[in-house]
Amino acid sequence: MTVESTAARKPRRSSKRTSAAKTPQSSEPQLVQLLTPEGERVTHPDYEIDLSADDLRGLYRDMVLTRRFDAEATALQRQGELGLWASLLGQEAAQIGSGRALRDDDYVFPTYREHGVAWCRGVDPTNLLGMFRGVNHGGWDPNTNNFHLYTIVIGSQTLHATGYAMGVAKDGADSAVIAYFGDGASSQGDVAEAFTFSAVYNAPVVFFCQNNQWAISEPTEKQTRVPLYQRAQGFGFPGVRVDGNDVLACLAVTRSALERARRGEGPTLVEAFTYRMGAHTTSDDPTKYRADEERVAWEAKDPILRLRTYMEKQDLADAAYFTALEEESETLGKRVREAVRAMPDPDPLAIFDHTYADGNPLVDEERAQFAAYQASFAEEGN
Amino acid sequence: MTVESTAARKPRRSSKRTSAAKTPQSSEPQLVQLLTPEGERVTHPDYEIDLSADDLRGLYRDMVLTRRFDAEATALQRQGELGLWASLLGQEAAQIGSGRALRDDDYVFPTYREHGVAWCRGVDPTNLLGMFRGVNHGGWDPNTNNFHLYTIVIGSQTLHATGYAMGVAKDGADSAVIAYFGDGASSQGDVAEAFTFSAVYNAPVVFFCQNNQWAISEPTEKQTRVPLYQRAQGFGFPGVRVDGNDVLACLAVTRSALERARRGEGPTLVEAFTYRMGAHTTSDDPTKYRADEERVAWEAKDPILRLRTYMEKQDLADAAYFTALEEESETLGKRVREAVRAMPDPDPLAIFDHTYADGNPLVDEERAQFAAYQASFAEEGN
Amino acid sequence: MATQKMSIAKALNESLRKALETDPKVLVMGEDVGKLGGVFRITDGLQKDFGEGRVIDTPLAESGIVGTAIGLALRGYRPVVEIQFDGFVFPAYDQIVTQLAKMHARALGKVKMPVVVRIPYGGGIGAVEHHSESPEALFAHVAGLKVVSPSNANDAYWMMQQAVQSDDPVIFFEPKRRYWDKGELDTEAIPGPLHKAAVAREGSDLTLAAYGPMVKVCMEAAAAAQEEGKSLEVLDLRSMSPIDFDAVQASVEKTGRLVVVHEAPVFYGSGAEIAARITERCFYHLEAPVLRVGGYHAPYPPARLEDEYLPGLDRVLDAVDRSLAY
Amino acid sequence: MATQKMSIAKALNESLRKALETDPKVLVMGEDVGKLGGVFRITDGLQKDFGEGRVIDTPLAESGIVGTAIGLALRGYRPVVEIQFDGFVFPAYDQIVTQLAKMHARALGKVKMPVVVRIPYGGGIGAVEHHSESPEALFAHVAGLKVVSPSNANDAYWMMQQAVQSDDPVIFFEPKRRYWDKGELDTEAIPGPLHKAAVAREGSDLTLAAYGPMVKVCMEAAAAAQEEGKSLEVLDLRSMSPIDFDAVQASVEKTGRLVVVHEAPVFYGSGAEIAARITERCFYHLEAPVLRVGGYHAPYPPARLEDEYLPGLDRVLDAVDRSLAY
Ligand SMILES: Cc1ncc(C[n+]2csc(CCOP(=O)(O)OP(=O)(O)O)c2C)c(N)n1
Ligand SMILES: Cc1ncc(C[n+]2csc(CCOP(=O)(O)OP(=O)(O)O)c2C)c(N)n1
Ligand SMILES: [Mg+2]
Ligand SMILES: [Mg+2]
Repeated sequence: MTVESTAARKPRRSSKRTSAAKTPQSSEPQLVQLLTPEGERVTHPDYEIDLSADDLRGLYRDMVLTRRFDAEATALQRQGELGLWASLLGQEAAQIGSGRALRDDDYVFPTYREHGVAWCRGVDPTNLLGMFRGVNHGGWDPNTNNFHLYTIVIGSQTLHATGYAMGVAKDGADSAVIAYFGDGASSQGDVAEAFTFSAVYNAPVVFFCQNNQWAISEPTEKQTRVPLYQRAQGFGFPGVRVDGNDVLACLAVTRSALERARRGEGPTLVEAFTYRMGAHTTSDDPTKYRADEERVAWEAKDPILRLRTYMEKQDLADAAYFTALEEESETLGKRVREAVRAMPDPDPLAIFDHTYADGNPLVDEERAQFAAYQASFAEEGN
Repeated sequence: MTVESTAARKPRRSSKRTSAAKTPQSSEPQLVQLLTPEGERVTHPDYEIDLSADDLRGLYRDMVLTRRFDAEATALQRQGELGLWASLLGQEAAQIGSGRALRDDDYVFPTYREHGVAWCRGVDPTNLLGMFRGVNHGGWDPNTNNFHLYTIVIGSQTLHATGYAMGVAKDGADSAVIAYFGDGASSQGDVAEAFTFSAVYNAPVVFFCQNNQWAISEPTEKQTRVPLYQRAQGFGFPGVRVDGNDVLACLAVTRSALERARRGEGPTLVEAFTYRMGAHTTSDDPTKYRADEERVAWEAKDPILRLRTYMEKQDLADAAYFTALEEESETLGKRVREAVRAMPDPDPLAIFDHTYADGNPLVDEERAQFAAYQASFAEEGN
Repeated sequence: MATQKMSIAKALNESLRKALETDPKVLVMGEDVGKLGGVFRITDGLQKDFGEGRVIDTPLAESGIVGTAIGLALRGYRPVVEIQFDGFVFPAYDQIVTQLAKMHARALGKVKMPVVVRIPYGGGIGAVEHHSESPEALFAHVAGLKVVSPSNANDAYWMMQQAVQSDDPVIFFEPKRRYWDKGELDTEAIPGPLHKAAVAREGSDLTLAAYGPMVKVCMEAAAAAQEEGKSLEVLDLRSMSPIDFDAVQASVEKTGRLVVVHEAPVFYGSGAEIAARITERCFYHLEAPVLRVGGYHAPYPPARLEDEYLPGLDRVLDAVDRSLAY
Repeated sequence: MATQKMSIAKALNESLRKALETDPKVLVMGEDVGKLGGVFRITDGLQKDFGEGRVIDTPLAESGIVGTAIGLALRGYRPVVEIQFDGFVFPAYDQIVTQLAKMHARALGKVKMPVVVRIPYGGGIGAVEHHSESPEALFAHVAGLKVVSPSNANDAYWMMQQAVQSDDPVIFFEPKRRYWDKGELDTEAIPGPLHKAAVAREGSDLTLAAYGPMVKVCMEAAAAAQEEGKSLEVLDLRSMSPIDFDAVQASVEKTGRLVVVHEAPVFYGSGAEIAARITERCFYHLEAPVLRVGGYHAPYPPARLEDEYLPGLDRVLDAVDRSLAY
């Protein structure tokens, strides 16, 4: 947290601290929570939500299928079918809760980990795998499901979301925009600039930060010394921390923030306090930097488990439901597996495609040379 | 402030606003003030300062001489001796107050407008003029007076200051660092990153924002919708707004922030609420974008006038003092004028100097070619 | 024919006005572009006539400006953003290089990026540091961007029209020290493609290739050389990415000699690319190596040295002589 | 002689360790460089041995990393910062180009900028977007920076030693797909100057000039060509700024032919600068135009296409044949 020799500096003497320049409190704030880890339904004065049994089963199904898809992708990476996978394990509630708060006309700007949000948007999960397999850099049309491409350069999508939201406002539409980013991303200048622009233009955007406690090997303390949701206040809009493993609270808080945006009241920062249960990506080895006890402790807060406990206690689903869902999961896994394996390698000439929309003579020349060069091997091969 | 069509969106309905996600208050906060515009000495519960008559005369002298120097530079620009000048007119109290709070071993990272701070550091004012005349990009050795070069790329010096402060902490020294920047600069990602790094490493740095109400033609509302000093809180350190035209308050608040840094308590943001009385630079024409009434209203809050009123009321200086100061001002003006006019153009070969500390064969080759080329004219001239 | 004498600055202003009038999706954004009309007054009067919703003063943050412009483009807008000076484009460099340039390809063509980034560039105005640079090579190396620079009022007008209509991002370098140079603008002419070079002056002994502010210097050099009986052809490249190599090749096949002139540092500059490719294309036509005249491998110097630093008439003619001496 | 067989990754790790041991002012900074030892483990074990005050995990913000490194350098430290991947250096580009590169000159030599920016670069590891780029030309064009890249373990070790000792900022490009390639490291050898090229293989018919990851490909090409009776000289440039033109010239004066090979796009790439300058220096020696083999004017493709995209043995040999056909 601090550089080594900082510790060697003079001890703090707090007596001289003045009231006008108080250090902000860094004690852990209350999370907005509607469903405890034990599966108890609780209330919150500011956020309530009324969901039918169907709704709850739907959220549960979303989370289960998302997790199943994610596990399949991890397996496919191990089998060499994907070059890399960034698992969302543990973050299902944050993603399904926020994703299900969206209207069709809302627009989503994800990072590279929002598989659950993509699911809510109706993006075919196999489409998400193209970039991880290495056949494309993003296989879907963002405008089909109002779900932008995955963005890898940390934080940059928050500005795109802000600009998009400025456009929504210009159009007089009452859609909202949501930008996903991580705890690590909160340090990027782009995110601060997105806060500034969205506040100044009062843009209808929700900044949804999944604080999964880690940015690869760095704990959140390396990014901030106070809770992240507080960052918003100094830019002139509200921030709220929600239990990111509580799908109901995520849904309620995100919905409220989206409605605020629609009403023309501008941006909101939502910090979903959650946990990255797995490795950063399949390339990562968390044993290098974090104790397994931490993960184990968070297992007790599992987002799927707690909803299941609640549903069982409340008799909201019978065994048949769970069995059917199990089967649906397997079918999804199989479909994804087969789709990935069937994914063809792109034509080498695709290297040149779409570099420009209007065409470009240099690209044309290089494409032609490349094609001739490739063809020369075919000839030799004859 | 908002883009046109934002206004056309649905009217606000505030009833739905929840307590957890409150919009931060944007009402104008109290300024820390110790000397009113009318020259009344007032107290503040958190900031007190005990200054002798000598001290006060010193501060007054600093401000008067700084203003005189600034006026001379503006005149020199009009006469074609300088290519450009960025006047600090109106910001003397912010700069002298903060500048006089510094110890010799503290380090300053200025923008391009901190002529008053430079004065406090003992930088010869004529040195400041080299870059505006176009004979260098910064004519002084930063380590002579612990006053870094002027930085033009907005906001970038806040990171240098933070890094420097991290180094101070590593060295176990109890010096502090101060980074100057403007209201406009507050929007730059670099400034936010400086806030993040300084907070995480608990670096002994004071961020001194001179909110002079304008970033060239843009009023502060284009950069933020809440007071700027509030920005700090969400990064985990205190912010305070001080009357930037009150030299006593600026001194007291900056001193307190510097002491906090020395005690190992980390960064503070000071927002000095002041006013750019003149144009942005001599290239600028403020009549294009701001009403003269605004400037006139701020004239009543003039930082020099109010201290003079106080000193006169309190009989802290006699006519001889003011006359002597008048003469000293004229001498300074004359010295600066003469020094600038005597400033030689650099040797053309200086183009290549100091590109690298270790030397570089390409630079050597180009320098040799250039010298030969120049010499060929001399020959022709023969 | 509707021709008018007009400065480059005014031609750009008229072109932006026309773009705002023609297409409601066109936006102008940047620092101080509103009431002030930009520090060079290129957007003068536009906010007054099109409102704050179309001509937008932004916060002081270049990454934010380009990043939000990308978002606006995704929403269907066509933002024209102003970077106040060449040296201040770098905070936006990440958004330009990793997002703006690549978004169309990343989306397999599903989204377009009709964003124009206007950058007043180059030296010669006696300014302080960061206000006189020529960073075009740093953009031209990046696939997905078009990089252009007009040298005269007619091109300023029409190239801006074409840049705004382009579905690809265009980095539009405006030769700031030529802003006040006047030329004939024909607002009814139908322009050629944005990336085509123009023969600014015909000649037979040697080709001078330049763009933006250096075209004028090359024209003066050609006139001076004429007096010495040398016939120089001047090519106005207009586009640094792509480069109209066909035009350069055609000229060099005729003259056998090429000197490329730009303000940017020679080392890794556009002259290198032109020299390399034209040497490959015209290996048996070249009577002399392609020579380059440009800036040095040093920071842009303080204003009092810029006359020495910038390629001027004499340095161009010196290179011409060296080339002809082969 | 104390030689050891060691991977490039290990040699870099050893070199950083040595630098941290030798000079208490040396710092290592970056994302995940601490406990994790960096995503490529180049800083493995360093934090454990030198503490959090010397080996510093930073917030996730590249501009902040380089900007604070500049401040630390002003305070007398010698930071070695890691950028996690090539494609993530751009948020720091402004600090590198406008501050790091220029600070020494701006201060008329009064302050030094001993900062090393380490960047694992290049393709060939099957990664997702932004993880395979070769942006060296974007730094080499900027005066004030040194830009280097080792191709083998011995150079990795020694060039890092020299970079850390340099009072100028060094952009240190590490050929990531060669990290695990082993070579002999002589920790007692006295290295030549950082910017000098090395003859990696002698030959007489044609010169291949490359650096970083492409040296290996060129060595393989030279070996393959040998079997066909062609004698290729391979130059390992080691430095992209400055470039050891004397060495290239000497080689070309011998062979008469030059092919430059790099992963970065050819358009405005380092090959252009080498071709332009060597053609000027060796105009009467060249039997063929300098040819360039490199990346295309397109974004780095998805991993499944990178074998086609990257210059390999066959493409180098194809260029060799084309050159020899002149
Ligand atoms: C600009 C940039 N720098 C570095 C990286 C490398 N990188 C990829 S993910 C990551 C950590 C992100 O952490 P966080 O924002 O918390 O998101 P999470 O991965 O935990 O979802 C880093 C450093 C990057 N993608 N972009
Ligand atoms: C990165 C960058 N962008 C733009 C500019 C041009 N510019 C110079 S001063 C200025 C306004 C600065 O406003 P503020 O930070 O409030 O400081 P002030 O000039 O009022 O002291 C601008 C936009 C710059 N110098 N650097
Ligand atoms: Mg995280
Ligand atoms: Mg200001």
